Amino acid sequence: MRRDEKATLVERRALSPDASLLCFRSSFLASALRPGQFTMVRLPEAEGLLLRRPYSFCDAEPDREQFSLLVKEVGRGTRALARLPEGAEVDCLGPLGSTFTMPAPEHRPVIVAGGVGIAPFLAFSRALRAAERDATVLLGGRTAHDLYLREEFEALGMDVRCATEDGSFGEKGRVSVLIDDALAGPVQLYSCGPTPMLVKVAELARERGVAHQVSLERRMGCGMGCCLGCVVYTSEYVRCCSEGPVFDADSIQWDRDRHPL
Amino acid sequence: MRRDEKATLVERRALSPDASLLCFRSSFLASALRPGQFTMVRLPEAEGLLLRRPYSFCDAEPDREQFSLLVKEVGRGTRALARLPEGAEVDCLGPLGSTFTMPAPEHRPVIVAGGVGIAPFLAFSRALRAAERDATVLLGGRTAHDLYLREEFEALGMDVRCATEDGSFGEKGRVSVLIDDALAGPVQLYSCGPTPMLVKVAELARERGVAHQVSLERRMGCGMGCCLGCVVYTSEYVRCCSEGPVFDADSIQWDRDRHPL
Amino acid sequence: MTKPDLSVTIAGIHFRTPLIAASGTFGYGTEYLDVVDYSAIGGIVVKGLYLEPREGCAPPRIWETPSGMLNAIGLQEVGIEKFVTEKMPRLCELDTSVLVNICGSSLEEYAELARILDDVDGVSGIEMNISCPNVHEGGILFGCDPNMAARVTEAVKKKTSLPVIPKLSPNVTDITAVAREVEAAGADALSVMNTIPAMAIDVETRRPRLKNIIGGLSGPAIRPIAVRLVYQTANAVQIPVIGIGGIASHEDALEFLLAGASAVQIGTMGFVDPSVWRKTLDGLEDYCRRHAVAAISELTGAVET
Amino acid sequence: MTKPDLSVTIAGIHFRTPLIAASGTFGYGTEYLDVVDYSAIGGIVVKGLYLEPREGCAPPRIWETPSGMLNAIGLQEVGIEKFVTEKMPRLCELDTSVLVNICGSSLEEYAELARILDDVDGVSGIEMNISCPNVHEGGILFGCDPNMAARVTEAVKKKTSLPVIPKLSPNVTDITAVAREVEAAGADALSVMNTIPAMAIDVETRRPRLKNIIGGLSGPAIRPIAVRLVYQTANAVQIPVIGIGGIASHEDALEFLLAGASAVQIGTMGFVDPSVWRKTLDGLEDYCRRHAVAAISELTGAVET
Ligand SMILES: Cc1cc2nc3c(=O)[nH]c(=O)nc-3n(C[C@H](O)[C@H](O)[C@H](O)COP(=O)(O)OP(=O)(O)OC[C@H]3O[C@@H](n4cnc5c(N)ncnc54)[C@H](O)[C@@H]3O)c2cc1C
Ligand SMILES: Cc1cc2nc3c(=O)[nH]c(=O)nc-3n(C[C@H](O)[C@H](O)[C@H](O)COP(=O)(O)OP(=O)(O)OC[C@H]3O[C@@H](n4cnc5c(N)ncnc54)[C@H](O)[C@@H]3O)c2cc1C
Ligand SMILES: Cc1cc2nc3c(=O)[nH]c(=O)nc-3n(C[C@H](O)[C@H](O)[C@H](O)COP(=O)(O)O)c2cc1C
Ligand SMILES: Cc1cc2nc3c(=O)[nH]c(=O)nc-3n(C[C@H](O)[C@H](O)[C@H](O)COP(=O)(O)O)c2cc1C
Ligand code: FES
Ligand code: FES
Repeated sequence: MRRDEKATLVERRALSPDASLLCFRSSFLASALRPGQFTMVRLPEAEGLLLRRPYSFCDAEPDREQFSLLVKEVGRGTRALARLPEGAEVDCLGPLGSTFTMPAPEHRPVIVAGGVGIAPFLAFSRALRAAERDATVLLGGRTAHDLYLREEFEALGMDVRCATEDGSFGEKGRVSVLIDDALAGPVQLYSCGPTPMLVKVAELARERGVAHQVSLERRMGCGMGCCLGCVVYTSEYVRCCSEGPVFDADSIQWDRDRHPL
Repeated sequence: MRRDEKATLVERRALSPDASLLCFRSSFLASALRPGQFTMVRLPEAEGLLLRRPYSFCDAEPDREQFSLLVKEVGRGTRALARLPEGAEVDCLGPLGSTFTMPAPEHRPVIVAGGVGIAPFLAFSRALRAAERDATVLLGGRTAHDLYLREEFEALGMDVRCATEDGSFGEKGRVSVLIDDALAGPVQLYSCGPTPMLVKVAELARERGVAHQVSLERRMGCGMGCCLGCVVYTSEYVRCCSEGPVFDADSIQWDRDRHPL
Repeated sequence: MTKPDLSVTIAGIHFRTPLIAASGTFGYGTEYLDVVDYSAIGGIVVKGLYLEPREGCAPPRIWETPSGMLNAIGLQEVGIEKFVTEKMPRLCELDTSVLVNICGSSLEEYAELARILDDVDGVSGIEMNISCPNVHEGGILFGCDPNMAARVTEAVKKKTSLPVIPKLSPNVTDITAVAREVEAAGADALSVMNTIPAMAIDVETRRPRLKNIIGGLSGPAIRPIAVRLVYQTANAVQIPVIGIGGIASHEDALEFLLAGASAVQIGTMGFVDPSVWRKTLDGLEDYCRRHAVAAISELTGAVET
Repeated sequence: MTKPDLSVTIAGIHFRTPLIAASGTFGYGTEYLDVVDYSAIGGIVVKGLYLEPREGCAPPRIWETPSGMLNAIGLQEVGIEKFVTEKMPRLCELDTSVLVNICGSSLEEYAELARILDDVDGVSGIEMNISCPNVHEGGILFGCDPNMAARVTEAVKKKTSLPVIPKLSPNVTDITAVAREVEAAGADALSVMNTIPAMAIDVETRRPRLKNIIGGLSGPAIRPIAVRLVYQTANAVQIPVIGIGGIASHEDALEFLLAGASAVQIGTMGFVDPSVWRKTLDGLEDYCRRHAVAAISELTGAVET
């Protein structure tokens, strides 16, 4: 069951110079969403925007009828959303798309997230915690600023390890430098972030025979499976919005899709 | 000398359910404008608006570096302007167009204004007052609500007479019912308002041999004389934004221009 | 006043409302079931079909432009066989008229598609996308040449008793020439218009925004062009015209009807606002009441020029 | 890094910046003197001229559409004589290249205009608006028929030693056919594109928004169509192309350059924002610096496909 819901912005928190956590009120979405899913957001009156923009649900608090989005400003739509005044209403179509699935009992969940790819994992970590599962969370970013929500993951008792390209926090380098260590033992990988990172993680996981769920981003027109604008190549073009955004990483033919955005 | 100036909305006053008086700060425009002139306004971020919209300067207070616009909501642009939050900035290109000229000493000025056509006359009445001239101001509207700024004209000591179509204030009927009385003696007429009213006033003035300056409204693209979108027929098409908006009413061939907006 | 009649009949097909979902923007009809009020939809045109399944273009396939969007999907579709066995049964369950949009790379392919569809339950009519390149004649589009457009219309008409509705391309100097030829060739109605070829470039990477370089422009940006083409077409032919291009509100739909359309299709704006169907229909009903219009069909061509 | 060279030379005409004012949107050149930074403008194309003065269309003449505007001015203009005696002297005082846009209703009228302009001081080149109806051949537009476009180009070339720049219409199926024909006929460069025929209706009054019913669509809405046409044209001919259509920023100008334009014209957005010239030029300069481009002309056609 999906709906086009009005959601009211109740709180905005700057996480870095270009990223914010936006908390919205909508009782329907807060209870209906599942970790990994996303929503297509339409802004009021924003200058010249036509299409909705897709955002992963970052967190959900069904009891408070709230959910949050983590927004990184990369263009007109993200900028307008991130600068919305508190109290503003947006239209959120959702929840859309596939979900992360719980790891088998014998597998330790390892989450690999780069930049705004961190977004879908807070809700998922909460779900893991509720199921009394521990997880390793590897966060990467260009600089310390980009390790969004690190403290929230720690507060959930996750084993958080960080890497920054400029070495300003955690290991120096890309998040992939942290993976080797984390893959010891039976593991279920989850990843989301920039395509080069995902490709690298996917290669490693495949080499090691590690199961790997990946959340992909593609330009989206409808989010409902109708425009075929968002496709990802498996053995054919499948829709990121409907068959994804969470895919079994082994099914993706990465070389068919060099510049997907 | 014209400029494209940033003007800040400092005060908004509702005059009726669909009309507001907006007061802006811009020291350049407040001193440069002359009664009868207008400005092309560009809004920030208003949804999907491309072209600027023309508005007559309603009033000017050069000492306070302020000018005001009277805005009636008829479509997207006027609605967005009228609802702008205080403190917002707009781009105002101006001052543009021709001006009302002072009546000869032997002529009593008579102003005929219908609805939002009242706008240009407050600044002009102030100029008449400064020149120690008295004027008769005939205001017309559908209902009492539409007799915008009546009290301001009275405060300037003008002889204000009103007519409303529903009889809710002043005489019942169109503003033209007031004209006959007002045309006694040597008179200089000034008019602005809906086209049918202007045509009627112009016919009467011509019959009586009364000099008559009329301010016209046309759709405008540039306001600068370049697009030729705003033309009015005299003996040829002339530009409302450059040769007008104030014309000698006798020069206009009204029958060439039935549905100008 | 009694409730205005918002239904229309075009080429014998009954549409309970004049709002039809445009091909390629409403999938195979059922995708929007939980978020759209289907009672506001008079008909659905399904995604364009070839005989065989097609993979479509490599991504990126879409890009937003001022008041519009570009797409180069490349007609990714399931092929006629899978459509008939898997998609059509579910479409039949919807209480709405179904038009099947067909595409071919030869006259024969169009004709064969028409032959197959003639026997399929639940199909109300055939919309012919003639913006497909004719591989036999050097890749020229069927739709941009009046003569070729007529030949393909004729070929399709021969194979089916269903109403046949060519969908015209805007990419011509004189749409009335094409319209008159396909009318003479037996077309039962016309859909006007398809997207306009267009392009955008990412200036930082210097790469085209679409992998296919050129895509089709749709959305409100193109509406004034579409209204003009509908006006010209409706004045040139006797058969009904279905107006398409950037419709976002009942005022937009009314522009098309007044210009000469008997019904309209909505595409891009359905992505933006799934409630566009209900809002547009309510707006049309309100307009009819305010203007004392007993049947929406009275508005067709009622522009006062 | 040294200051990038933002000047361009097209058909021997030097433009100190690649930003040119589009015909019909910058009057006779001097209207914007107090509000526009003319140093950012590389050239000015004056309002289209016929031999005789013309009254133009009855109003309303313009209307706003989503991200665009419609106009039907009907080429109200002063005629060549008054232009030469009254307007040209003032244009000469501006330190910028001047192109004169000409229009005719016959081959002979175009040729006569070219002959007159050949002797006029300060004219850098002739832009031929070939979207004018040929009265001798049933009102068909010169610009939509490759053969007629070539004949009018030839006729004009014969009468003048000035560079001749036909301005192509978007309203054709294959712009490369027209482009190649006028190139062969001697065109020195091409302007791409003019407005797109379009229409809007006031649904409350049921009257067209323009008295002329149909007008030309300009502004950002049409930009993706113009970029595509420039890309196709530049790939079909050797002569330089000037890109036109909805440019509002330096990114937009860059799209046209990368697609194959050597310079661009700005029309509608100059109405909206008189500072578009300075801002766009500054943006181009900044882009050149960031991308280590020594001369803006290096960007022409540099899209990576
Ligand atoms: C399933 C999914 C979940 C997402 N979750 C989040 C999230 O939680 N937080 C967040 O900040 N962003 C998220 N994104 C990305 C977000 O949708 C884009 O950043 C946004 O659409 C860009 O819009 P814009 O108007 O700001 O950029 P535009 O001005 O449209 O483009 C700016 C740049 O962004 C690129 N871009 C355009 N569309 C996308 C897209 N769909 N994805 C990525 N890049 C794009 C363009 O190529 C361009 O270079 C998600 C995308 C998808 C598909
Ligand atoms: C010289 C001049 C001075 C003006 N002074 C004032 C003023 O002081 N206060 C004020 O409220 N309005 C004034 N107007 C009218 C104002 O410019 C229009 O109401 C406004 O442009 C409509 O914009 P919109 O986006 O709200 O309407 P749109 O959505 O564009 O159109 C709504 C309706 O308004 C009509 N319309 C469109 N353009 C104009 C126009 N230029 N003039 C009149 N009607 C138009 C349309 O035909 C349409 O029916 C003036 C116009 C001119 C030319
Ligand atoms: C993503 C997308 C896919 C489309 N696919 C098809 C198609 O398969 N067949 C077809 O005839 N038209 C197709 N179209 C064109 C639409 O049916 C419609 O003619 C066009 O989008 C203009 O209408 P709009 O502005 O309301 O979207 C497609 C349009 C879009 C945006
Ligand atoms: C009001 C107006 C008048 C125009 N007059 C002419 C003209 O006289 N001759 C001509 O060749 N093009 C004319 N054009 C077309 C422009 O020169 C330009 O090709 C078109 O507007 C697209 O550019 P833009 O989107 O930047 O405005 C006119 C355009 C507008 C908007
Ligand atoms: S976004 Fe339209 S099909 Fe996925
Ligand atoms: S508004 Fe452009 S010429 Fe008057």
